[in-house]
Amino acid sequence: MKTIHVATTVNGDAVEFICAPEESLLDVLRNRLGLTGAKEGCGSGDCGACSITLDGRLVCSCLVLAAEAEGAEIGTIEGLAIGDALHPLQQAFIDHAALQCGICTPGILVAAKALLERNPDPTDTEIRYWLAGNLCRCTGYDKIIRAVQDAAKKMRAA
Amino acid sequence: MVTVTIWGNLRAYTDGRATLEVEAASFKQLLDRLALDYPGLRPQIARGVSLALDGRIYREAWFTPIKPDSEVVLMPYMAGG
Amino acid sequence: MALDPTGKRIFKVVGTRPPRPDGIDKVTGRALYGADVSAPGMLVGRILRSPHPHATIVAIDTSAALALAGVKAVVTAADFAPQTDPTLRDIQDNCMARGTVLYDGHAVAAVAATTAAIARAALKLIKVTYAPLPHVTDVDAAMRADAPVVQAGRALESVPAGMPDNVTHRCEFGHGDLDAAFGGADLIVARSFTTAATHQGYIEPHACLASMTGDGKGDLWCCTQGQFNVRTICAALLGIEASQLRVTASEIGGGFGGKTNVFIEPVALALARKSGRPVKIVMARDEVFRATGPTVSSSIDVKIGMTKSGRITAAEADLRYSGGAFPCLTIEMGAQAAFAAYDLAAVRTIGWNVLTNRPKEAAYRAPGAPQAIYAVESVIDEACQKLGLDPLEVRLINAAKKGTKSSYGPTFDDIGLLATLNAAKAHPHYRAPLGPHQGRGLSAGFWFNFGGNTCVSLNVNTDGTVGVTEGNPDIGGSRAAISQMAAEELGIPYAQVRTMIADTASLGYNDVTDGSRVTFAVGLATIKAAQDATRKMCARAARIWGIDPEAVEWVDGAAVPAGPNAGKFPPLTLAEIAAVSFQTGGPIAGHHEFNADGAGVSFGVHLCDVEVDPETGATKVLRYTVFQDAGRAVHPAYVEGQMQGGAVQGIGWALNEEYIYGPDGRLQNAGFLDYRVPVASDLPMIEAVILEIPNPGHPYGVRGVGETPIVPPLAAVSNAVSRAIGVRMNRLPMSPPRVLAALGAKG
Amino acid sequence: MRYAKPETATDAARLLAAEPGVARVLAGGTDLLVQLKAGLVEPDLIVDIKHIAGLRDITPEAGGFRIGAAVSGAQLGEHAGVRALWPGVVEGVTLIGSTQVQGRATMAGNLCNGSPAADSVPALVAAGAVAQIAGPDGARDCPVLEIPLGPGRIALAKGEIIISILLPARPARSGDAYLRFTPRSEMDIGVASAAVALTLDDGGRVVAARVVLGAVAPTVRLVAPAAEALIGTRLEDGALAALAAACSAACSPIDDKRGTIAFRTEVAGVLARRAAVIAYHRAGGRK
Repeated sequence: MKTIHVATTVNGDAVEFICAPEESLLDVLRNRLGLTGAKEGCGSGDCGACSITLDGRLVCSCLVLAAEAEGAEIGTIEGLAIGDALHPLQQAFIDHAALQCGICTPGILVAAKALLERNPDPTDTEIRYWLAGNLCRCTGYDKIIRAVQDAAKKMRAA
Repeated sequence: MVTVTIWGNLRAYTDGRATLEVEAASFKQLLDRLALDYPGLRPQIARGVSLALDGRIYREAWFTPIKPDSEVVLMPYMAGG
Repeated sequence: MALDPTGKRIFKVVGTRPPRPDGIDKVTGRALYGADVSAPGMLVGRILRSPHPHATIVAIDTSAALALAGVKAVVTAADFAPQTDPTLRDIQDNCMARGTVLYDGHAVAAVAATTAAIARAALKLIKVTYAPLPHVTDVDAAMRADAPVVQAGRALESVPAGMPDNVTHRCEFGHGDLDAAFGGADLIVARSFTTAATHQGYIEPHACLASMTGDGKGDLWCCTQGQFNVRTICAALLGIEASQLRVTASEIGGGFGGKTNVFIEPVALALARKSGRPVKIVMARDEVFRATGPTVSSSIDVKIGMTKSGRITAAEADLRYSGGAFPCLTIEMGAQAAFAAYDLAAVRTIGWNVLTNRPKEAAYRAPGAPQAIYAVESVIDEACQKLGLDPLEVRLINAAKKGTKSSYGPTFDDIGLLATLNAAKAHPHYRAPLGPHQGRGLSAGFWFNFGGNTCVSLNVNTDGTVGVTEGNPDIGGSRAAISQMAAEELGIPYAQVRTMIADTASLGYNDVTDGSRVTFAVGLATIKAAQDATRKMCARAARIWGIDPEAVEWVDGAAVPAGPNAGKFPPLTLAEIAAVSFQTGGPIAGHHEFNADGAGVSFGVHLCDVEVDPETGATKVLRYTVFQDAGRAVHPAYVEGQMQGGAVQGIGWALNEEYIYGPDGRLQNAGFLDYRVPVASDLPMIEAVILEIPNPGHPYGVRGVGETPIVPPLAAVSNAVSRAIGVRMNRLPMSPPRVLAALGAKG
Repeated sequence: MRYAKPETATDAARLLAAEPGVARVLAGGTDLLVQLKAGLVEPDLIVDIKHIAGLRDITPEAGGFRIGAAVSGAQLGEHAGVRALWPGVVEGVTLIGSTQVQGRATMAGNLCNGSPAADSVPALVAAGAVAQIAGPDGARDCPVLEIPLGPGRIALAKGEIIISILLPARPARSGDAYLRFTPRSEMDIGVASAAVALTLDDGGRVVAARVVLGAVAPTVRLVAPAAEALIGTRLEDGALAALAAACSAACSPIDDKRGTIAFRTEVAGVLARRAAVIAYHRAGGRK
């Protein structure tokens, strides 16, 4: 069964891999590129734990064929921090205890970053509807909304 | 002598009595004595019984001392979630 | 230890909100969960599951699968030595069906292959011949004499003779003369309720990586709430000694009781042993729903008697739970918890467990209590409405308190229900005005909380930092709380303590992370281990000063002479003692191993406002407030997190979550699309009000808080909806079609 | 399975037509990959149309807009022109799935998946949208209404693909709206849905209307009697009641894990009534 060679960019680094045609981008990130930050919670686009950005657009990597990544710009959770300097959202999630088990946290952080890049001053409701595709079962979402608001305020002031 | 309260469905094996007088100074002695006096209790004791002593619950502590004036209540072994 | 004017201890670290030790790994994606680890030569394992709800396995032909290139091993029940102990036999049969499949999704065989694609293809080549049998999925239907028999001969001695085979247990609790007490009531309300089975809904599917050496030594990496329990069960199922198997708990992506047992772990080990190579199994989401443990489905009758002034004179409940195709004792917890919040002269609860062709139940956060309290709090709310009484006042009149004989037997010690109710009464939420089609629901609930087997070792490093090694996987932030208690007891800053979770080869046995036990029991063991270490450090200081060890005490992080005549010596701090530990006798460590008792119950009161769209039956939660007694909130942010998370699981359970079976006995919604957990845009902020009524059983007064939050919300939401639409709702979930039908029936 | 990335519509159509086995078109992939992962479909060929020139463009045409088949819901939702012209259509598309799904899902894909509950289709039909279809031997136009044939079945021959959807010009004093019912506020498949497009005269009376229901029949359903209930009215209560009754009468839904026949039938009428009021306001009517 013919494999496909893909050249793409992940978190700013040039990356090449081979994959099977039906292999998802999530499977490649996790099993071939060792980037296990994106998680598979459902495999059907219903939980958001595998969220990444593809050419700047927030998507579920389980619903993208790895072959489609050719020439694309991929952003994953591993690209949020610059060296050991956390992104304001990452720091806010720690400060506000906006995570418990943390399995949904990578997907939510990538989604929240994509939101703030479009809407630096969102209302609580806007945050909640933007993050509706990121399921969290531990926190009840309350502290997540507060953490995103806190990070947004800091980023606006920066 | 200690007064032990047992729960509803165990009373089928103590000819209906809800409280029993038992000679025991520790949880293990209490369980052994009950098993002796009331063979019908043995399956439940084998499955696990917790002891509520003066409102404090001991899940399986054999040597918990029991004073004669303590409130002693048996409870099914607690399984968690 | 500093005391405040009233003699109460002043805490420096406990009660603060420091960052958790695993926070950075989790926000950067570095934290390693069950599926995040691989090994050289690793095979991919996949499990073949029954499409039938109930069938005899006539034959399994794995030859074609084995012949497929890339397939290295196939296992069936034949690869597991039959167990004599019934509990282990049920677990084994649930991991791999033996002779009969008992529910849609029951594991029948498993393969290990070099790639996932080959493993999937191999499953299709396994030919299983089934002889379908009649099935039953409803708890009341399963209790009828003519019901299909799920398993025969499983009834305990508690089941009266002549009951159908599916009835495996009967329990009864309570005290007093019911008939007389019902006689004294001005109003009697009796109503029946049903609740659907719901799933814990953790976002991380079960995953593990197993390997076995030629000489029978096993290594297992898995997401679990209890690696020691996994070792015990897997060693038994694989027929090896516990010492031969090391289990390492990965970071866990949620559990809520659903990861307190095993599903794929014994299968992965069996495949690893048979293939001689590491095997990784990761469940797909549909497997998690079909074949891991939802909580019990229930059918409950409740009857209470109440005077015109709101005093409950008598209370009675008959609770019928089904824990799926295998016997289950969760009914005992529900039957005991039902009326626990009330001071009752006469109370009786009768509980039944009934087998159905559904997956084997696993605990789901205060297992059995949410269903029971939902029925009880609904009936009490209905009585309040009928008598025109304030539901909170009625709770205050009847609340259990210190000295109350509980409905499940023991007399309560210090408990926080009254304080929690009064906090709710004083809170602005309780008096806020309501608009049209809006309703406010109130509900009170509790959980027993446990102690359990616990081991902690606390190592003082020569640089003055401290490592706490404990054995309980941390879902909700317990590592932070344990580090806080260690720092508090040692008198050093939180940042100098690091708490790690050990594998089964590095620490004594620890019970599973469940029963809201970790902050209580592991915290208690940590405090005692710290005291063990400070005693040893005081002895070192005594030898350095040349005085009697009894004359040295530990104050604010340092050894000091105990009193004036012990001698004038400047304090020796932990760091100073640690720096010379090699020279004064060797490394310093404190240990504590015990079976903790004295856990304190935790009561919660919830207030919920909803608005119901009368034209569609849709319910919107407008406001939600949780009041709960934590005894001592070690890390308030994570106590709030438990309160908020449990409330939202309860909201999902009340409004949209359910296992939906059709007449064919197959699960129809095995995915997050149609198993509808609450999403962010469904909810308001969840306000959490923490109360602290110290638990006498813990030096800092800590009570477990993890499970109570899911107990009240089912009724809080249901009472709110019932008041909003003027129709008493008695079935969960209150999906919009059911609410609209109730509105239509009201006319 | 083979993966192809043709750069012209004709190449795509030829590839699909020539494939003896199972072939699927990949635009957003948010339906296809779910079916692939669940093993519901095992294609021999997947044709990714996102690299065909023009298919990711939104271009003004004849007073309306031509939306490329590979335009995602997110992209459409950010287009001020389309939002202003046909807000109901944009509402339908942007309700599909989560923000993440919006980053990929396309109108054409939603239409071709053939689900009776497809969110984008009712408003497209209400707006009178027309799909441009490319085949091995040239292109043809087909009203969106005629494309769904039943659950999972569409009126495209083997080798045909939708390359764009034309949203026509909107007459003066007209407006559209789309509403759907889902148990949760997001993430669910519509249990019932309704789109209304209407045009008013200068006195605020309805002169033209299209009322379209989703998730209450094997395909989307254009309900003429419901439209007639609005003609000549200013959406007085009687007219709205008649609209709702006509909609409920047109329903032939099923009982399933999402809703009951009774629920879908009643709520379809409620949604149509509410959508009509929104469309009426958008058209400049005051009620």
